[in-house]
Amino acid sequence: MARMDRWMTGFARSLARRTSRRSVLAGIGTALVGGAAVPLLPVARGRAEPAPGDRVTPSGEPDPTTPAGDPQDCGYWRYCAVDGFLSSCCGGSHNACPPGTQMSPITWLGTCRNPADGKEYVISYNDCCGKDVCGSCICRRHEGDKPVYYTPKSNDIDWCMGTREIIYNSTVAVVVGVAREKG
Amino acid sequence: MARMDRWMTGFARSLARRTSRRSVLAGIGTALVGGAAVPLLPVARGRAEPAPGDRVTPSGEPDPTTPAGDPQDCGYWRYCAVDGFLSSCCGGSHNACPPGTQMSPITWLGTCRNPADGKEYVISYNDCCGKDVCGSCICRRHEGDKPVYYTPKSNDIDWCMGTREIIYNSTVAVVVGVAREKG
Amino acid sequence: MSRAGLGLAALALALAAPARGETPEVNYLLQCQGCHLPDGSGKSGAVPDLKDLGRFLAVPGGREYLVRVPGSAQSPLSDADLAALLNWMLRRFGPAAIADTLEPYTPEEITALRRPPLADVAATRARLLARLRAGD
Amino acid sequence: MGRRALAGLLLVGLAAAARADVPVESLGRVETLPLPPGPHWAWVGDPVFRHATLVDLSDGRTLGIVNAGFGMPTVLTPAARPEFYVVETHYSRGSRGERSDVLTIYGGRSLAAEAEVVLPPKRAHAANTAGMLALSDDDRFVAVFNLTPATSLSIVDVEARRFSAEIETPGCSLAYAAGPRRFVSLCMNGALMLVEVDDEGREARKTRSEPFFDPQLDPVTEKAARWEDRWLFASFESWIHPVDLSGAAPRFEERWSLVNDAERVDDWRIGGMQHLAVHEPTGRLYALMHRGGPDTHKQGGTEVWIYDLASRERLQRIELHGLGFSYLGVPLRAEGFTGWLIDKLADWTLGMAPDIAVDAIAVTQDAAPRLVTVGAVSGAVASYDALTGEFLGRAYVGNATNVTLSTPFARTGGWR
Amino acid sequence: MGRRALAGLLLVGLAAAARADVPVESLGRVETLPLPPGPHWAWVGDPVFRHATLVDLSDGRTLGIVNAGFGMPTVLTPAARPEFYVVETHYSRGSRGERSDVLTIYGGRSLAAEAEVVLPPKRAHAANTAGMLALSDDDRFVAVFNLTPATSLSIVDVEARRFSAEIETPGCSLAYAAGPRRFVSLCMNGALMLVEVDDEGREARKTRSEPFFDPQLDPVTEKAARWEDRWLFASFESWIHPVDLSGAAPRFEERWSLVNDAERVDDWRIGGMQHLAVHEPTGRLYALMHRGGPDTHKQGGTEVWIYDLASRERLQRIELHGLGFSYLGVPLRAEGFTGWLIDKLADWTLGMAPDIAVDAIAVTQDAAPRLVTVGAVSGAVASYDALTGEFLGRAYVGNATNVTLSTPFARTGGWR
Repeated sequence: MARMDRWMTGFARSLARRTSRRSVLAGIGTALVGGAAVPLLPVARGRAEPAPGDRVTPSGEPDPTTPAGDPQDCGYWRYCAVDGFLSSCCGGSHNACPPGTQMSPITWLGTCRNPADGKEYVISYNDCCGKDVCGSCICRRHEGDKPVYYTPKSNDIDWCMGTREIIYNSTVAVVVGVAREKG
Repeated sequence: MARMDRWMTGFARSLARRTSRRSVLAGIGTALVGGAAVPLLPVARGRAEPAPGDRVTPSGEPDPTTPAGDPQDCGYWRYCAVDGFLSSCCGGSHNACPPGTQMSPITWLGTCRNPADGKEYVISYNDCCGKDVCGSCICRRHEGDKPVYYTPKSNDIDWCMGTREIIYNSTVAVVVGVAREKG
Repeated sequence: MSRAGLGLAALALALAAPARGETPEVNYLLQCQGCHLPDGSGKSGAVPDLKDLGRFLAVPGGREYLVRVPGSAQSPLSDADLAALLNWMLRRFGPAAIADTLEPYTPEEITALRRPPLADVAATRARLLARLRAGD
Repeated sequence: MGRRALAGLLLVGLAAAARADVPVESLGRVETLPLPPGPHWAWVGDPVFRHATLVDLSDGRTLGIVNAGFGMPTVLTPAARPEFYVVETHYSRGSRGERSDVLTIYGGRSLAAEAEVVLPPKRAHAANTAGMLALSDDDRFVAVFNLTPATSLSIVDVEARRFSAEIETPGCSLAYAAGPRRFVSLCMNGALMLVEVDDEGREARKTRSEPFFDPQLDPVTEKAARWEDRWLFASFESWIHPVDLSGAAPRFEERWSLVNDAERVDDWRIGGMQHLAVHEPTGRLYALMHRGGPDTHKQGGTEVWIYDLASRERLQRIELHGLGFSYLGVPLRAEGFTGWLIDKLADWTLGMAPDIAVDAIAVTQDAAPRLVTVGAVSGAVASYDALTGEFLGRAYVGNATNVTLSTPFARTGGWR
Repeated sequence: MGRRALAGLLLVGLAAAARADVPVESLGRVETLPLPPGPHWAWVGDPVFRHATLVDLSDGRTLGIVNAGFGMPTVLTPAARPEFYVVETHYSRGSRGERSDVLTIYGGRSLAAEAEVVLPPKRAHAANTAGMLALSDDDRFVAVFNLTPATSLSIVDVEARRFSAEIETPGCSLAYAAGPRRFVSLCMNGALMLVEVDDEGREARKTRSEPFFDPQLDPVTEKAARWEDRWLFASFESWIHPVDLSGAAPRFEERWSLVNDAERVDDWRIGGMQHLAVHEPTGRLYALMHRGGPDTHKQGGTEVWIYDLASRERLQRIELHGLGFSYLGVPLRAEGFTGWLIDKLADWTLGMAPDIAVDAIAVTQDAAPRLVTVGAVSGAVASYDALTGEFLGRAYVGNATNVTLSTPFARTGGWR
């Protein structure tokens, strides 16, 4: 029953991937707040590793049935330094913002390794702005994150400063290039 | 250790009065929200009855060590139709609003029975306004409450309309007279 | 008795409810003070100041108006209690002189006047106030 | 890393050797909602986050949110135009300063605020949600209930996107749609007030009915449900008072009881924030029920009872499932483990703890309708087959607490 | 009702026969805060409710709240005047419309908004809370960190209650007090920028230091703690970098490690939202520690480690207790029963689940100091004897989530 896919995510779907990389409490989330995600409950933050037999999609990404390839899962490979709510759970997708929000053009960029081809890609983390926090699919991974004074690599910052309102809703992770190394 | 009185209210204090009128889940609360209290979790709402040997304070109220006489307890006799947060847990008292709020002069009035003398008193339920919800000591009792269209007896209404801001913080219960009957 | 019959009987019973036996002071607390405030001053633009109450008795239709405003007419008070409350309010909030001249409301008068309540309060009130000004 | 995982990596590595890179994507993309809308959409309002979330009950997906300011977030949906209306109260400094009451018009595809109409800053605020605002049957005017504590209606011309008039409703409160240009309010003495507006949204006629219930003895709640030209009001003591508004004057039909004598003795009673819903195509009434004594009219329900409105006979009782726990919108669960545990706990507490129960219900109007339940204790919604009562599942919609609930195409099935 | 209860009623009835009625009370009373303030007051900020709650750690009592608008609610307290300062961001329509950034001055007794100073709408917003604003040591000027993403400081004259100037800090961010008229910012290359203002709050001097750490190799966090004229910065790898700001130029003292070699191997590490605190009278440093690998610098702590700053020796390790669960500020407990159960569960999960841990710590400055802990998962605070580490208890302060924390009289013990 494909249409029930997101129902009771804590149970049906998760069961299927329980052997994966996460702690027993990984499904428990974190929280919003006031436009910036803060730690609340344990969330997925481990690096997703492909399992034997993983297929690769035509676009060169891991199988969408694995966390590494599922844009509604914090384990999705592109989210390696996301600190916020996943736009894909909020009416948008991994690279498009939810209806009625604006994507902030100003943002920070990092790299994540695509497990399907082993390459490091340059990821642009753009915030979706102008509506309050989405509240769904909090995701807190901090690969390469730096403090606020190191602005171009800080995921704590509300990057909505490029839009009319600084109000934070959610975050996308857009592939904008291939990098040679982690950076 | 008197100063620890309010600490771990769910444990130390409650244990002492566990034989009283509430359900086993009575300590679990309800919630705010957006300025109006809505059902959330079970809360005290039973009528407090005095236990044998209850003392009466000089002002003619029940012993403050009983819910019927404790202004920080939803079982306090005056709160028989409160739907909101108790000002006494928010920096105010049972008849004074927390610092920085304004007491709305416009409100609704009902009666509650004082178990110490068996009389019905006229209670003025005034909202404390101009600061966001306090969040402490939600109390939902509905003795004699009527729907919104029956305005003068409705505890669902945000009565802050008598102050500059309609923003709801908490509620007081002020004795303003003695009634002959419940009304 | 049918269900509808039961309902109608209950309704009739309620409408003919006996006097509650509260004093006018307590009835003012329970039915009026919430909006009119302890001193009767009300809220400008929303709740009339009760010190103006007595003035309405001076114009034709004013005496009826005080009974037919929804706050009076729709109150759960018996006709006798409402009469007593109106008389008390006129003396308590009205000009001092009114105590000498007031012809008290009677329960029978309330019975005759309170149904149905006014639908256009503001227009009626404006008309009465205009008459008052014209009479000044 | 285990040996098997290493082997997997190698396989992927080999497979990738011949591949092109993941293509570069464009920045700035923003989704829009599909047209036509889905039959199972529902708006779920969260007064803590001060927004309402649009969720598709077909698959549990969140489609987007609209912000709503201070108060209970309610969304109105016209059938005539792809739009949503939200009435909002704001202060210039959050909780203080200058007050603005506005009706905001959101695009039905863009979910962006397209226009706003400024209202008199008099809108009523209450924990209640039903009857606080209404859209006329011709989709032209919205009536907003004002309480200062003088009572009135603000009329907004949502077609012309401008404020029309304020109409006083002395002694009467709330607003329910009752015809193309008509609203009905409930009066303190148990009567109705019918307010008809002209083409400009100004008062055309205002009439008061006789009382149809006794507010002292057994008041009806504000949480009424529409059934064709009737409004169905439930009383504290679980009597349904149907009011036929097809004619010039309301016709008060014989009341009937949701509970039989045995159930009444057992203290079965209607309760909650929004406790009635109607599926118009089949003429079914859904009532949210619990066991509790007098003064429990705000207590949430543990069951939904279904009635055939034509025969007034009960068709079914559904035992409700718990909504699941969530903390600030995040489901409390551990993967593949406490999901089950928490579900059981939620179902258990639903039965044990009155205020954890379901607070509001709604039904979609399609041929395979969904019954949806929400509660203030959970950021989740639960969905049932409205014809069979079968529990279909839960979805976490990212809210802190779910209080208001509406199925946007309550009477029409979509935008015309 | 049991026989005993009936007997009780009779007793009370008899006792009451000779009594006067409960006296009629006056309407309109509003409390004020006591003067002098208590030594154990703490501000606990909740970004969901958008307010900060003042709690007395002596007895767990809530004293009042201040609203704070969008963002992280932080309260500044001058020693010179009985006032509190809150920097707020608001939009005219809640989440959209015209932006207003203001510094609001609250009366220290009234907790009412006495005045506001309008700022350029450039204030930075981040999940971080330390360094976002600072009060100069003479209590005259507040610096607010701006990020557009150009970096600057807005200077407010809080004595005159007016905006003074905006000072650019290119390449450097945040603000920490460093003398009567001086602030210090952290630069992207690991250096400091010292910003001195004149009597009008305008830029007087701006100097850059040499780098004192390597932001690539082991960056220091923003979550620094003040110790007399020094600021103590902790690095991701748990090195303390003391910076002496008593002179015209900063003096960078030798770094020292919070963990020994064995603990480093065991992955003990500093983490959380606010992970350092100092008790100045005794020269003790408190650090919030957890076990976790690289990139866990935001993970909450399970222990607080106490050091003597003079000797740089560790005095004690405190195992922290869970904060207790609450839902939107309401403690999840059943009287006399699950209180214990939930406490145990909270303590267990604190150890098991990294993000349930304590996120911020603070210490009061009196002779019997309190260590207070908060976390985003709980509306409760926990308090410990800061000298012995003894757990004193929890208090539920009505918040949905507790993220920011400050002891108002951090360096002075009260208003002068």
